[in-house]
Amino acid sequence: MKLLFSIVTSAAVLVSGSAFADSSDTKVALVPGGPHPYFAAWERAGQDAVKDFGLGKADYKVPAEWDLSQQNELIESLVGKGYNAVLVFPGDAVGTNKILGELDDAGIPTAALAGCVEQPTKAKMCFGTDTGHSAYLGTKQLIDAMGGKGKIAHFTGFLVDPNTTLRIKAVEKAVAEAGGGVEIIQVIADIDAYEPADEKINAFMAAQGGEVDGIVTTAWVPAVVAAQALTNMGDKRIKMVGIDHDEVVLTAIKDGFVHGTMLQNPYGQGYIGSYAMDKIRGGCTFKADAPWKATAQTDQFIDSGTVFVDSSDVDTYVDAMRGISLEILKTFEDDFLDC
Amino acid sequence: MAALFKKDWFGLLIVVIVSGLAIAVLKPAFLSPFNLYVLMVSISYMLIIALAQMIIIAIGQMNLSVGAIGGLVAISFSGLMEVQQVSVPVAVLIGLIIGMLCGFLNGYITVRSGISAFIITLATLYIFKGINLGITEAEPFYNIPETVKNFGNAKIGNTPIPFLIIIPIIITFLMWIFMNRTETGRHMLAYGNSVQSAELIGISSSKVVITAHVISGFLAAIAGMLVVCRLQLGTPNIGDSWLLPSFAAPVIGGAILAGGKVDVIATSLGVLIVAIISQALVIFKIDPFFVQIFLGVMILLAVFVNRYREYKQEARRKIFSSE
Amino acid sequence: MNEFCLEISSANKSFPGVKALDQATFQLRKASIHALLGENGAGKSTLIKIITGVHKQDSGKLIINGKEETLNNPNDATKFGISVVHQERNLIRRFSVGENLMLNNMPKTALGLIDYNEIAIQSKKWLKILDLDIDPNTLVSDLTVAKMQLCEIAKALSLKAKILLLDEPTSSLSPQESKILFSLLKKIVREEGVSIVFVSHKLEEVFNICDDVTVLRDGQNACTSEDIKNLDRQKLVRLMIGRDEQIVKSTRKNQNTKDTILALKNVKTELGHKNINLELNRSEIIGLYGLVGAGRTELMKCLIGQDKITDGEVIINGKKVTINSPKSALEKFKIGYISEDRKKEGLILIHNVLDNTSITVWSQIKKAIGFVSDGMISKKVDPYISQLEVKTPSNYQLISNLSGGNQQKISVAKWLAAGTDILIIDEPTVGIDIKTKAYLHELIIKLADDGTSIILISSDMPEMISLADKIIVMNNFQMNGIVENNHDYDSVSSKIMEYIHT
Amino acid sequence: MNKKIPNFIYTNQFGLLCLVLIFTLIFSTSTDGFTSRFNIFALSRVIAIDIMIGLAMMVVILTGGLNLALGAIGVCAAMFGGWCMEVLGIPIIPSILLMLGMGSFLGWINGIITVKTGVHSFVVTLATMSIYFGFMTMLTEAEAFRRLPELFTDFGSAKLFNKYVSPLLLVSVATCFALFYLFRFTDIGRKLIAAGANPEAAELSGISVNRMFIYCHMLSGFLGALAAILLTTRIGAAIPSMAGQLGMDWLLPAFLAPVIGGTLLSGGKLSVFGTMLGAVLVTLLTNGLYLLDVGEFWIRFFLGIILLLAVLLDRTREYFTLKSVIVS
Repeated sequence: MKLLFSIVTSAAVLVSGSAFADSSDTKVALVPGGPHPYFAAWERAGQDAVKDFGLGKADYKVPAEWDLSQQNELIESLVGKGYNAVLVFPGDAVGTNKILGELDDAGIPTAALAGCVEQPTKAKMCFGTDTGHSAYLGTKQLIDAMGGKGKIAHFTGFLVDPNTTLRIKAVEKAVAEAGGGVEIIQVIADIDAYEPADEKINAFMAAQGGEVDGIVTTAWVPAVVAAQALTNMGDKRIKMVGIDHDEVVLTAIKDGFVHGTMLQNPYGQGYIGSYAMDKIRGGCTFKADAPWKATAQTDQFIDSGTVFVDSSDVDTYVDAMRGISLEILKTFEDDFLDC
Repeated sequence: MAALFKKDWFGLLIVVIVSGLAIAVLKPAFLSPFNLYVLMVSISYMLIIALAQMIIIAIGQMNLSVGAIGGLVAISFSGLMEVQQVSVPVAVLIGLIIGMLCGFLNGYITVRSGISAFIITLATLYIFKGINLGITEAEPFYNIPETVKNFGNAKIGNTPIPFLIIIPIIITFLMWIFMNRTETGRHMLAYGNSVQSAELIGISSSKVVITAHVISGFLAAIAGMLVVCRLQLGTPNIGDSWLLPSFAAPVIGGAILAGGKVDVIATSLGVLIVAIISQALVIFKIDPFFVQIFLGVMILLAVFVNRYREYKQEARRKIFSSE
Repeated sequence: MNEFCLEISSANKSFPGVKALDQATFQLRKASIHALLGENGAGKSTLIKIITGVHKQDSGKLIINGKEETLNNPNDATKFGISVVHQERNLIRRFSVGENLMLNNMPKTALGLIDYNEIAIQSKKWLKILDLDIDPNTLVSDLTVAKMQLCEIAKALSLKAKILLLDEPTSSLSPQESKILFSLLKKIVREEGVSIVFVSHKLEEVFNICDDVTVLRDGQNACTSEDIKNLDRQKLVRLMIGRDEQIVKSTRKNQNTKDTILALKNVKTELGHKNINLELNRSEIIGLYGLVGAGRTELMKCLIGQDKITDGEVIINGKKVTINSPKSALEKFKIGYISEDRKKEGLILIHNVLDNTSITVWSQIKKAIGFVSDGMISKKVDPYISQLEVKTPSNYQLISNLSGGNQQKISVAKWLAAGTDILIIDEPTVGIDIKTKAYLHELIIKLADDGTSIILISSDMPEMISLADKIIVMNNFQMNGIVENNHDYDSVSSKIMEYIHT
Repeated sequence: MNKKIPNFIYTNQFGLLCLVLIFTLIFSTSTDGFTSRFNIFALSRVIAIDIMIGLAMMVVILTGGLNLALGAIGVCAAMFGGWCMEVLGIPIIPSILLMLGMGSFLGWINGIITVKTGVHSFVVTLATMSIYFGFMTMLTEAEAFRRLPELFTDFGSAKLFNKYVSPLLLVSVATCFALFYLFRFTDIGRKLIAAGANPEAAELSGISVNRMFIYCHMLSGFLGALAAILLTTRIGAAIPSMAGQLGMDWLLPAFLAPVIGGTLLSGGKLSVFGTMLGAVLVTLLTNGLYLLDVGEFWIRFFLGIILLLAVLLDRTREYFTLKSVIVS
C-alpha cells in the first residue's frame, strides 16, 4: 500500500504541465493475467491516465482466475461492452496472440503489457519487461555479488509457462558467461503456489544450504518464499537475487538477507501504456524506424524499466522508477510515433 | 505382531521406515536436524488438511472446498490482525468460527437439499474463494504480529522440532480418539458404510453430515492459520493447491472414497510418505520435468499395493468360506 | 395376560393419491407372537412404520401399555421398547458384532469415550440369550447370512426391546436356521416377556409359531387379532387375497426326454467348488437345494462365466465349451441367469420398464450401425410384458416405482425376451406375494414344458418340491446327492435333509 | 408415452432453458454490449469448447466415475497434433485423426487401469493426470507449436450466420446430436448407460461391463481431444498451458455442465442436451457478470451463488414433479 501510494504521488510530477486536456473516446481496458498483487498499480495508473491525458476510460479489469480461457472470455466481454483498446498481460506468450489478432481485425488496438507475446503478433508493441533479459541481469548481479564464483540455485514458476523456459535458459547463459567459476546446482520449478514452494525451498535449504552460495528467483512466489526462508534462517552468507516488489522481499533486502531484486515498473506500464493506446486510436502509428529493442520473443519491445535494487537504493527505487517513466514519456511520441 | 500386520497402516509404516532409511543412507543430510525440522513443518499443515478431507471421505462424501475455506480463514485471520488490529487470540477464535460456519453451510445445504456434497462444495468453493478475492483484491496482508511469526518459526528448545507441529499432533490424536472412541465418530463411519442402515438404526443423518462438515471446516481453518504462521503473510492464494494432496494422503492411507473406511494413523503416514517423497525429489535433484510423473506413479503404486492387499484378503476369505 | 401392550385403533393414513390404511386396527398381546399378514401393498409396511415412528397416522389412536402416545421419530419408538428387524440387513459390515449390537447405546468410560471391553461384555450377554457362540470382536462381514440375521435380533433385544417387529426374518435362512430362529423367538417370548410382530409370506411359519393373526387387505382389516387356532391355511389365504389359493400341481408333460443339453463333469471353481457333476436335459427343471452359503448361487455364477471354472468339463449340446463371461453365456450358449437379488443384480432401478426388459436383446435386434429405437424394442418385448401381466402405467415407468412382484416379473421377462435355452432361476419368489408367487410357479412349469431347461435355486422347500424334476442337494460347495422328485412332500423333504447332513 | 410434450415441462432441460432465457433477457436489457455481434460470436465460441469439455466429463460420470485427467489428455492431444502438423508436416485431416486417436488412447489407459484395479477412477485419473502432463512437459519442454496450417487456425476465427456464430459451435452441437443418437438409438449406447447404472445387473444380463467402462473412458479421451482441437484452432497454437497447470483449468467447466445438466454423479443417467444447456448457462453467467460490472473480484462469488441456486432450484423442481406424478 505504501509503495502504491508513493508511486501515485510521483505521478503528479510526471504530468505537471502536461498538455493533454481534450477528452477522447478511447476506452482502455488493462487486463492482467489473473488476480495478482503485481498488477495492483495498474488500477491507479489507468485512473491517472484518464485524468491526465483525457481518456474516455482506462479501467483495470481482472480475470476471475489465472486461466487463459478466462482471460480471453473477459477480454471478449470487455470488447462487447465497448472498450476499444486493450492492454494485456499475456496469459500465454503464444496463446494470447490469436485474440489480439482478432481484436486488431475489429479495429481495436492492443499491446502486451509487463510481459511480451511472441511474434508474429498483431500487438502494437510490447511494453514491459523482457523476462529472459531480466533473469539474465539478475543472475549477473548475483554472480557479481558472489565474487564471480560459487554454486547457484534457481527457483522459478510453472514449467508450462514458456517464460519459465526462457528464464531457465537466461540464467544458464549468464552462468556460462561467468566462466567456469559458477555452476547451477539445482533448478526447482512448478512452485507458483505458496505451500509447495515453502516445502520445496526449505527442503532444498536443508539439503544443500551448506553448499549453495547464491539463489536466483525468477517468479513472484518463489522470491517471497525464498526471502522468507533466508530471513527465518538468519543466513546472510547465501546471496539471493529476487524478483518484483513484494514487501517480504523488500524487507529482506533492507535487513540484509537478500542481496537485491529485479524490479519492474507496473505503474509506468499502465500509465504510459494507456497513453500510447490513446495516441494510436487518435491516428498515430508507430514509426518504421522506431528505436525498438529486440528480445527473444519480439522485436517490437519497449523497456518499461527493469532496475536492479539492492539495500543501497531499496528505499529510493521509486524515484528511480519515476525517472525512467518520465524519460520514456518525454520522448515516447517523438521516438516511436508518427502522428 | 500378527494383529499389527492386519492394520492398514502397518505396510505404510514399513514404507516410511524403509524409504527414510534408504534416503538417509544415500544422503546423510536427510537426517540433519534442519532437514527434519523442514520435514515436520511441511507435515504440520498437510496433516491437518488431509484430516479435513478424511473426515468427509469417512461419511462417503467429498469436500472440494477445503482449500477455499482454508484460504478464506487465512486472509480473515491476517486481515483482522492487520486492518482491524484485533488481538491474536480473538483473531484465532474468529478464524475458527468462520471455518466452522463454512463447514456448517456445506453440511446443512447438503443435508437439506439431498444433493451430493461434491456439487454443493463445488459451488461453495466458488463462493468462499470469491469472498476471499473480493475482500483482498488479490493483495496479501503483510503485517502479521510478531507473536504469530515467532510461533511459525520457533523450535522446541534445542531440538529440531518445530512448535508448529504440536498442534497437528494434538489434532491427530484427538481425531483418532474421535473416529475410534466416540459415539459420534463411530456413527459417522457407520453412516459412511451404509447410509440406509445408519438411518434405520436411528443415526440422524443430518447430525452426522453436518458434524463432519463442521469438523472439516474447523480443521481447514486451523490449517489455513498454520500456513499464515509459516509463510508469515496472509496471501489470498493460500489453499489453492490443497485439493490434490488432501485426497492423495487418505487414499494412500487406504481410504475408500465410497465411505466408511478411513484410518487416522494410515492417513498420517500417507502425509508423511508424500512429504518424504517430495523432499527426496529435491534432495536427489530430480529433473524438475520428472517430478510430476514421479508423483503420479507413486499414487498409482499405492493404488496397486492397496489393491493387492485387498486381493490377498479376499483370497483368504474365500478359502475360509469354503472350509 | 390378556392385556395389550400395543394397540392401534381405527388408524387412517393417506399418501398423495393412495389411501394406505383405512380404519386399520391392530392389537398385540403381551408375550405373544402376532402375525401381521397381507399381500404386498395391503398396508403392512405402513402399519409397521407407524408403530416404529417413521410415519404418523392421519387419525386413529396409538396406545402403548394402555396409554395413548405419539411417536415423532424412530428414536421415540426405541424409548418405548419398540424395535424392528428389517428385511434388508442393517448391520455395519466393517464394524464388529459387539459394536453393532451396542451402536445405539454405547457404554462409555468416565471420560465419555467408548468402552470396548464393556461392549464385549454387554454384547456377549445378548448373544448368549440367543445361544449364539460368536466372539463379539468378529467383524460382521465375516459372518454367515444366518448369523447376521440372528445378530440383528440380538441387537433389537439389546435395545431392551419389549416389542419386536420381524419383517420377513427367514427370507434368507435355510429351514434348519429358521427352526433355530423360531425356537429362539419362542424362548425370548417365554423368558423375556417380549412381544413379537411377525411379518412373513410363508404361511407354514405363521402356523408354526404365531399365536394371533391380523390380516390386512387394501388397507383394511380382513381379520383382527384372530386366534391362530381358529384358522387354517385356506381360510388365511382367502382372507389375504380375497379368493381361494390356486395350488400349483406340477403337471409336467414330457419328462422322459433324455436329451442332455448341459453337463458339468468334475468341475472345480476358483470359489472352492469341487467334484461338481450335473446333467440337465431339455425341458427339465433341476433344483439346487442347500443352506445359505452352500455355494449354489456361486456355482451358477461360475457356470455363466462371471467367476472362473478351474478344472473339469462343461459340455453344452455335446460339445466341450468354455464360458468366460455372462455375455458369451447369453450370446453364444443362450444361458440366462435370473438373480436372487432383484434390486442389486437383477434390475436397474433408475431405468424404466422398457430398458430393463430389453437389456438382453439390444444386440439381437440392432440394425445397421447399431441402430435400436424404442419402437423396435417395444415390438420385441411388449408381448412378454403383457404375457406376464406386468402392472405398469406405461413402458416408461421407472422400475423403482413398481411393486416387488411386478419387478420380479420384469426380471423374468427380460430373459424370456432373450429366448434362452437354459434358464437359471435363483430364489424366484423371495418376498413375493402369494398371488404372484403362484403365477411365477405356473410360468416356470410352462417354460419348461415349452422346451426351456431350467436350473432352479430355492430355499423354499415346498416350492422346490412342487416344481423340480430332480433335486440336487449341495453343502459346502459340494454336491451331496441327487433326489428324484416324486412331488411327495414328506418323503422327498426327509431325503433332502438326509443328504444335507451327510 | 402419449404425453411427451407436457412431460418436457417437468424435465431438467426445460428448467435450464428457462434459466438461460431469463438470464439472456436480464443481461440484454441491463448491460450494454451483451447482444452485440462481437459478444455473441465470442460467446458461441466459448460455449462450443465448454460443451465439448462437459460432454467429455459426462461420459465418464456415466460410469459413476470422474476423469480428472481430462485436461491433461486434451493438452497431450493438442501438443501431439501440433507436433504432427508443425514438425512432421502431416496434413490437417490425418493430424486431427491422430489427435483424436491420441486422446482415445490416453482414455483407454485410464479405463484399463480403473477396470483392472477396481479402484475409483477419481484416484486413478488423479495419478494419470500427473503422469500424462509430466510426460507432455518433458517431451515438449513447454515449447508451443505455433506454426500450424492457416486453414486449421482460421477455422477458429471464422464467422458464420452474418458473423454471429462460430463454426466451433456447430461442431459441438453436431457432437451433441451424435452422442444423443449414440445413447438413445444404438445398442452400444444403451449398454453404456445400463453398465453405468448398475454394473452387477448389467454384467449378469450379458453386458461386458468392463469393456463398456473402457469405452466410456476412451470416448472421454476422444471428446477431450476434440475439445483440445477446437481450443487449438481458437488459440491458433498448441500450447502446453492451454488448460492450466496439470490441465486442471478444464475441470470446473467439465463438472459444472453435466452436473447442472442433470447427469447423475452416481452413474447411469445422463442428459446430452442438459449438459449442453449447462455449459450455455455457465458461460452466459460468466459473460453477463463481467458485463454487469459487479467488480471482477466478486465474480467467482456470484457465480458460486448462482450455481448453488441453480442446483437447488432443480432439486425443488424434482420434488414438485415427483409429487405431481404420484398424484396423477
